[in-house]
Amino acid sequence: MARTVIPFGPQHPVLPEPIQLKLELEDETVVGVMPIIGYIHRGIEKAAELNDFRQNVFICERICGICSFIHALTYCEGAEAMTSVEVPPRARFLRVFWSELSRTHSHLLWLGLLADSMGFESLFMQIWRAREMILDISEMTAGHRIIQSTCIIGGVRRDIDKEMAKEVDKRLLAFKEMLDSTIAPVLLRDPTIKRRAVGKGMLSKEQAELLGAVGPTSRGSGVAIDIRQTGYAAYKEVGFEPVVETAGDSYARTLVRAREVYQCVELMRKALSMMPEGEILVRVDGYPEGEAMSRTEQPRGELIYYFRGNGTNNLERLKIRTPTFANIPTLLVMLPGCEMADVPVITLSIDPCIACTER
Amino acid sequence: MSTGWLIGSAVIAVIVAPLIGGLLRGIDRKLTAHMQGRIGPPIMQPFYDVIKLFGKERCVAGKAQLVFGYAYLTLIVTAVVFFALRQDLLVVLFILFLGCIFLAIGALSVKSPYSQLGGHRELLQFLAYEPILLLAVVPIALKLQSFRIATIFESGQPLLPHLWLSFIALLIVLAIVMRKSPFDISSSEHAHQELVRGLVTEYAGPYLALIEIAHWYEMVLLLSILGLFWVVGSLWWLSIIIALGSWFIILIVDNISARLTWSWMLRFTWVAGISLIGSNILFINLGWM
Amino acid sequence: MGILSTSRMKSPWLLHFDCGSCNGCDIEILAALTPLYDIERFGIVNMGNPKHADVLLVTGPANHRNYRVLRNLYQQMRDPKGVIVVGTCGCTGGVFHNCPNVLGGIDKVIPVDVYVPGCAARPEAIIDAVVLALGKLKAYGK
Amino acid sequence: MPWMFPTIWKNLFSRPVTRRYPFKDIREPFPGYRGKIYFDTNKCDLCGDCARVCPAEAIEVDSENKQIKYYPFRCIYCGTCVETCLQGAITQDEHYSPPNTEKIEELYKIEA
Ligand code: SF4
Ligand code: SF4
Ligand code: SF4
Ligand code: SF4
Ligand code: SF4
Ligand code: SF4
Ligand code: SF4
Repeated sequence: MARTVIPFGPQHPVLPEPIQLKLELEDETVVGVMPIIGYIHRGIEKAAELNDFRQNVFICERICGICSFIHALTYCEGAEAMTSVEVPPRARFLRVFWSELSRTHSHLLWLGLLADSMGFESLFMQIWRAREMILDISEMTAGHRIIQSTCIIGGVRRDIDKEMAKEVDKRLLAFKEMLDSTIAPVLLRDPTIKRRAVGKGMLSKEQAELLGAVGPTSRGSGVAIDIRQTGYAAYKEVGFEPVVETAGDSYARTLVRAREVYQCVELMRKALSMMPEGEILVRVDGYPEGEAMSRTEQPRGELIYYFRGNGTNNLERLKIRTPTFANIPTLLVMLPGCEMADVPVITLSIDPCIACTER
Repeated sequence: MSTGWLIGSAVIAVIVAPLIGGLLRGIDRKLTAHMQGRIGPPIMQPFYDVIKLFGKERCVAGKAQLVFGYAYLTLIVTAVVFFALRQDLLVVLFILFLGCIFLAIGALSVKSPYSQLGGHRELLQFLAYEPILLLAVVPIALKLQSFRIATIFESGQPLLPHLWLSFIALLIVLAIVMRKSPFDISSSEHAHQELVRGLVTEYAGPYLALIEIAHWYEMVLLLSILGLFWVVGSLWWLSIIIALGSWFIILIVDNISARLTWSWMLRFTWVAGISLIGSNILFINLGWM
Repeated sequence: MGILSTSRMKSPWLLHFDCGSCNGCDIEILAALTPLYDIERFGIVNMGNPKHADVLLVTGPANHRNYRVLRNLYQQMRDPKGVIVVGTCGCTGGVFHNCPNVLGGIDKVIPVDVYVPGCAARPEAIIDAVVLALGKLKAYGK
Repeated sequence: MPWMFPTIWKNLFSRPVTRRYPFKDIREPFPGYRGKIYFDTNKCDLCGDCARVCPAEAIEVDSENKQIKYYPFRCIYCGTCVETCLQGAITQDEHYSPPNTEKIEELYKIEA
């Protein structure tokens, strides 16, 4: 067969988000990839200059619904730095809790989509069934399944009392039990999954560093970088070790995420048990002035917000750099030379998220 | 058996086969849903789908594709008729192959790259299972000295004890024809695949319904061939159980495995299929089976 | 009720298009397919192909780049067809109402049959909306 | 392959976990779910704070005609207005706002 160009997207069931990949194929081997973007651009950075800086929390949180809480957190951390607000300790621990809750549901979502892209429907269903347990916790603690909307400048909007913490703990244990019994064994051992993922989409440690990959994509190649190590929110007190795999293929990236789910559960339980008593929200007087940066670890990697304020209600500039933006170049290394059938798996393995990349 | 009776059974087969096929698809979806912890659609769902498709607005990508689509359906029905008339098994299979090739050519006749790749894959898939299917009937002939289905009915002894290796090879073929994991490479049942139901992307509305019905015929035909491995006069229900049992095994395998790539599929079906059937033939010749 | 309209009610195939949403509503649509909500109970299947679909589920506000894709998809769908907008931002622009690249609600581009408010809309609300949209499919041709 | 088998086999013979919405097994939202917004026309003093803080511009306070217009299809159900209103005139229900075939708006005539 001659060279064909397949438009992959912008509407395609394997990629829930609209991005177009123009795949150049020779027979079924991919020889070139050209991502075409912009389908989801809303102009949020500009909108953030038009709105009151407190309202921006709600926009930032809807840059993307999957790690929505972490976007809000990153925004708030920066805005708090600019307005010199000290967040009460209890709020910092609660922020860790909801961050990890987002991460858990994001990783599960991704593991499910991966199974689905491999045509493993029953595993997809089981993973999403387990994910509902996490969403229930989200609804119970934050009042919504997806958009937690609990983080605002100066602290958090909702508290988790003792009784609810106990209930959450119980649900987390049940969730872990379900992971152990039905999902982890399949992900770790199933030969068909391994056949589809092992050795596919290789990214060496050097390439990962050179291309500036972040998050699980880099950790799957043995680069032990996790922004949570900088100790924002209460991560310093809670403490953790980044999850690293060294193989550098799609399977290694899968394992990183699968192991991080366990890590998240531990972090959530720790955050709830170590949480001190006290205030959860302080008043914010004053307006953003000067410049600030804030960095957090999203499920997909490092998220950076840059702020510039001029002492008024509105920000002068808000710039967001998202993990997928840093990870897309790695696709250009991974895809050429692979089979058409492996394209979805490899593309998914960096967990591309267009919503926040294009904002 | 009288000719009149045979013709009657052929007519019944043509009418009943799609009903059975559709019903099996419905049960298939229900069982799959239950295995995944869901309720799933009603058992009559495939019929609703097909009737609805007939009520959709017509649209064709190309006249040629339509012709190929109709040819596919007609040939599959012919194969079913020949089977019901208890003709030569080889003839039935060749008509079936011809039908499948028309389906692939139909997909290749439109410009859409998805359809093209889907057609291409269908041909590859075809390459994977057709030789196995053909070879699998050879041991039958070796055993009975004839390819005629009527002979199998007359022989009065079950084939399965002698031919269980070929039977396993046929199970692989069945999985491919039912487009189940790990072999659903050209048109996955649940569209979540890189080709978006590649093979049938360009068929829409009533035409998609016809293709669906042809699939039902095809599945029932294959199940009947599997059933042939146990036809003993009074124990005829055992052959139905065997066919349904095989069908159930395929369902289970579908739910516990991921889709594999076509290159792997080709290798697997050839190596496994040929070695299974080859050893079967060998054993027959050695008089062990 | 004829057998055809019964079948239409029983077999709405979905096409999902993310028109610049934040993923919040998209994952709720996916969640509606999974065991706890299982909209396949109603014969609903998520088709990846506009030519096969009966109901278009759109999330997110239309923007200057993707509205053409949206219109194309809508035109490729065969009658009878329905459109459901899931989520506040697809209904009116919601929180993105003043973003410079946002056109506003989906109804500025294609006709919409059912609006689902909520940010993100719950799977229950999505089920309700499909039930409402079926009304239109049922009335087709009468 | 074999590692998925116990799960599907167990599922096959147990009751599906599906919540049979809208027929039965309807699960009520958890307390504190951020649902529909209601205004108390007796308490409101038309100060307009809620409209100012709303990130989606879903509230219009018209102090001249003494009315509040609320757009459920613009609202993102964040609950900020509820927290802001000093009179406690806004409440948030635990049930989501229902889908509709047209984008209705709600008009509240303020009595005070
Ligand atoms: S950032 Fe987006 S909205 Fe702003 S000018 Fe550029 S394209 Fe337009
Ligand atoms: S932000 Fe832009 S200008 Fe600055 S280093 Fe990066 S690419 Fe260069
Ligand atoms: S990284 Fe992905 S999931 Fe997270 S906010 Fe961005 S688009 Fe959403
Ligand atoms: S910064 Fe680069 S990407 Fe952005 S508008 Fe300028 S040239 Fe284009
Ligand atoms: S309605 Fe809200 S949750 Fe849904 S896509 Fe829009 S912003 Fe995201
Ligand atoms: S509802 Fe409350 S905040 Fe809004 S105008 Fe009335 S009193 Fe003011
Ligand atoms: S809940 Fe939020 S979006 Fe809705 S009216 Fe209140 S402030 Fe506005």
